Amino acid sequence: MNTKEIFEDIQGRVSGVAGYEEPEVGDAWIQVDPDHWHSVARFLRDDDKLRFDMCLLVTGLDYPDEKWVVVYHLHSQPHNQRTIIKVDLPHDDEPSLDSVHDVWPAANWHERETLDLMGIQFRGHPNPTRILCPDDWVGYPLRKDYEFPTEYRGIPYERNEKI
Amino acid sequence: MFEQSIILSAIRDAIDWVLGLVGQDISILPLPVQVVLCGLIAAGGLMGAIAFAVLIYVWMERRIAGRMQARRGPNRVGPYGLLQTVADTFKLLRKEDIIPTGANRILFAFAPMLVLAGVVAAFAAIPISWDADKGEPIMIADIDLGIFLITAIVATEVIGVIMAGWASNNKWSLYGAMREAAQVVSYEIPLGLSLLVPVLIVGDLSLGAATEDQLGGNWLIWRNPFMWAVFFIFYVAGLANCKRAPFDLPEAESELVAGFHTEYSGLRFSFFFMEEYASMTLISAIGAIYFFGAGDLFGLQGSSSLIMFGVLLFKILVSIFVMMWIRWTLPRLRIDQVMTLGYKVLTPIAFFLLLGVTVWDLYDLNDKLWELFSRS
Amino acid sequence: MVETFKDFGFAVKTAIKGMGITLKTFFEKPVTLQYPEERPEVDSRYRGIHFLEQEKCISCKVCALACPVDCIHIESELPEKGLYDWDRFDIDYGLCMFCELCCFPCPTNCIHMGKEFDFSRFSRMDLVRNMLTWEGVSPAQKKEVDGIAAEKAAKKAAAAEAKKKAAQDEPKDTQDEKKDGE
Amino acid sequence: MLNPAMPLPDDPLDRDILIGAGDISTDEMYINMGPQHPSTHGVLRVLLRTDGEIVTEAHPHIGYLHRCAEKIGECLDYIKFQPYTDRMDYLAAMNNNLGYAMTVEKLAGLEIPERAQLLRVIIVELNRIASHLIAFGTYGLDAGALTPFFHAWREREEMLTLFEKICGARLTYNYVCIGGVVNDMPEGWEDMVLDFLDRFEKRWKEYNDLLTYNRIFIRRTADIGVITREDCVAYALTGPMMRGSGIDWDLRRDRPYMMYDRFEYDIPIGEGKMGTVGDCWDRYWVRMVEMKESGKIVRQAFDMLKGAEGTHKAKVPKVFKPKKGECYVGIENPRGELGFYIVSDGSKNAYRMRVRGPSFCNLSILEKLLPGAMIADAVMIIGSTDIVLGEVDR
Repeated sequence: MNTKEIFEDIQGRVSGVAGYEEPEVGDAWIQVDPDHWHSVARFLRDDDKLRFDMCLLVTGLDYPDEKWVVVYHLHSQPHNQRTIIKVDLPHDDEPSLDSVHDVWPAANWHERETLDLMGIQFRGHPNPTRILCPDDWVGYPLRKDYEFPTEYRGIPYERNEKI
Repeated sequence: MFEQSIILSAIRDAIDWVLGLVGQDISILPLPVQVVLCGLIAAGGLMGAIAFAVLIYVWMERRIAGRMQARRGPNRVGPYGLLQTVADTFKLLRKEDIIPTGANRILFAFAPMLVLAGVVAAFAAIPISWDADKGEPIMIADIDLGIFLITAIVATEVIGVIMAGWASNNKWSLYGAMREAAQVVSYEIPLGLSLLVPVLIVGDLSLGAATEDQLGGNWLIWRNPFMWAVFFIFYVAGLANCKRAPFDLPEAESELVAGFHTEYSGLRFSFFFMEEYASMTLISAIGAIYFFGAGDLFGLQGSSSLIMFGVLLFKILVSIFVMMWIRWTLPRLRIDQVMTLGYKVLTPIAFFLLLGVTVWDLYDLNDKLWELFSRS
Repeated sequence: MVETFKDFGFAVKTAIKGMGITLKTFFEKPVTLQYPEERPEVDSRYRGIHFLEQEKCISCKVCALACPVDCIHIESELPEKGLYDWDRFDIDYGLCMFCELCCFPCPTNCIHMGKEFDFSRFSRMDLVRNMLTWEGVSPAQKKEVDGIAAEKAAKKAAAAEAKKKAAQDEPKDTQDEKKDGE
Repeated sequence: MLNPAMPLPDDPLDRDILIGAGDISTDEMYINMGPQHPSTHGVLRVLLRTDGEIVTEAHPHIGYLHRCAEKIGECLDYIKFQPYTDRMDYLAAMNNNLGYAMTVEKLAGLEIPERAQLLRVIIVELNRIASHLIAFGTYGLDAGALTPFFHAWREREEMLTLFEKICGARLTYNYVCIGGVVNDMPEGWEDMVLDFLDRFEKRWKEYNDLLTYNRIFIRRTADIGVITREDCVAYALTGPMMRGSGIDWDLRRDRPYMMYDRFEYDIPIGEGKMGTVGDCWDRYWVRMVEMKESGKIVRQAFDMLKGAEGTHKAKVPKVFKPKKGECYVGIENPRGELGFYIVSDGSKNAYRMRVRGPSFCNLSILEKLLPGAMIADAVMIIGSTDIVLGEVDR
């Protein structure tokens, strides 16, 4: 099944599926309502027809003044099919979403990375700490409005424009 | 005291001769002073010899490792890189002597010395050659309890290692020390049992007697069919006892960083280094003396004690080569597997062999079998 | 118990097999090179330190634009005579990652990856290499180049002298200038 | 004997009996394994809670090599980011190049000539061998055998010379580029590769004698760090980690990309030959066999190359502006599924670049795998994941 068929299949069977979108080029995705995301995730994993039992990737996207998007790339081992789920969040300072680490343990570290670099909080995450940056790092580096600090713990950051 | 040992009496004669230059006699010194003086000179000589041997061993180890790994090994300093270890020694001597914060300074400083002292002391009871004129082994102290003394005195090394590991204030060091305690102590059982077999055959605890017993090609390894197996047990247990791979658990570099000597640097580190090679030599020497006829080469070596010393040295070097060969081939065991091997495999086999050899000797099966063969 | 002994025997057997391999290697020839004396022959495609065919370069700066780490620094004035009115063409090898991306877009195909690979230096500034070596330039061109360089040097010297003179004449003014500068 | 794969019972007395401590119970302590530990394969730090030699808790800490490659990907245009992909998984740089190039090509809708695809297959499979050689060698190091490492390097050096001949670099190749490959192969290169493969297959047997079938090594790896099929899927492990657990899954065969559907090769899976399915030995063995299979693919690719059409590179516009859209491409890296997810907003930079590093995902199971193992086993388990920290931290 491709993403469109999956969307048509699950649309009536689970609440919270918000829509299906196809970009000009590349892969299509299914939009999911953030409030229902956890139950949709569980449904995607457990449904016999879908069995999306692997979470390959969790990505945070920043569209300034518009929305935060969390993208889940899912893979189904028994059916050898893939799909992409997107969850839109309103663009406020403290975006948060239900964690799906209990559905897919693989999402644990990916969610931590999304928190670390994008600043999206995952509710119910067992260890919501930074993973790549130091624990006392300020700001979220992959946000579009991020400005690189001029100093970290007394180590100055200088950019040599001219040698 | 001096009558017992050729080396000590030779030292005494040398002192006598030096004092003779100023018109004096050694008898002006009281006997305890004479003994202590001669002992100190002997210990110093032993220490120097071991230090020199370690230089060669380290070079050997690195060259052998290099060749086994399709590379060359040290080849820059001196011919064939022979002076590389000398250069490294100077580097170690010049290094800062670091004692980590929180370490127990006294134990930390004392441990390497204790570790080395035990092994060096054990060499006093090793006969290095045979004096055919006097009919005596050449050694520092021909003690009746030779092998007993050696195993006892070498065991003090464990205390040193535990001291080093505990005093370092480093958890990895502590792991190394605890592993050492467990491993070495348990491997002393098969080691001791396998050493009992030659002692049983020779009928004397002194290694000098063993040397004498095997002159003329009558090596202990040929005495009965169990001896190769006994030697194998001895060698494996010996490897474990001097912490050589595949039993280098106390310093397992991929697990414990560097084990009990993680925090040591400079000269103190080199003491541990020397200890390892010295105990390898000790195990090799005991193996050569107790199983392969010491300095004897099927009686072909004549009666020159120098050549006998050379033959013994050659046997020791072959044994050390094999140790290095093993080290550069085999992966390391896990600590519980090491203990299993010691208690469940080597110890029972050693007991069985001891029993076998006893029965064999008791009924004189060698002669009986010989008769059987010659009759048929 | 029997299992343990069997295992032990098996271990000894495989250990001896492995020792055979190491002994075989022991007698084989080592494969290492004695580096400073023996140098590896690098291939013609090797990506080492660049070399620049200077007479072909038109100072279009496409290479500098293509560089992902911005390590190429080119400064040149509009040519008055010929093509050689350079100020600098430096490559910072502290930054360069030898990806060869600068060589592809060059319209005159004048920048290449060289064969030199040993460029460790004691200071970071020494890693900045001036590519203006004028190698491979014909004598006539070289003369022209030298002429421009001499002219430039003379101009600079004259300017410096004039400045010096001015400074000597009116020391107070220069101090004021400095303050302004600050 | 203690089976480290078995979880420890909660009752302290039961546990003491199990680990043979009798009535001697020990205090637990925290110990830092890394970042400067010899067998964490780079700068990984694992905080261990140990009871004697037995690990009861493990917390991996990563990020020491973090270079924010994803941010760099957003700041540089598509062609310029190519060399940075080399630096993620530096042991399999060709595969990373390929993953990135394929993603951008999919985004731009580029058609790749057949010849370029075959050259890509050859170079990527060779790089797979080179990468697994390191895995083999360093695993020997972890087990305490130093010689296999050098033997592996001996062959790897030859491979690096081959790579140098085709692309000019020995580690960070930047060879597979958007639209094809940078250079066609030089004259005589094919013979050199085939010659090397012949020699390599002989060496491969030596490796097995030296390490694989060594009883001590088997005792160190069999039944250690067993990953069940369920765990494997739940933690999204891929590559040899997954195949080691007995899951017959390979992206090259099951979701074919490039021309992989036209080759014949076996996909090794863990069978529990020496112990349980999914133990360290199985993962190690899968890697060993994969080296051989890659050699097979390379030989077939050379045969196909003789009749292949097209050049080594498609025509690519100088200023590269894909349309608005996004795509994800996953390829089979030596360590697992390497995925690039690129969101394009129609400009010459990516709007968002996301990398699915296989090592990153494979490492996340450590928290579950280490408790119950001994410290020596922890070393072997970390080694069997065959991580490259450059890719974990990106």
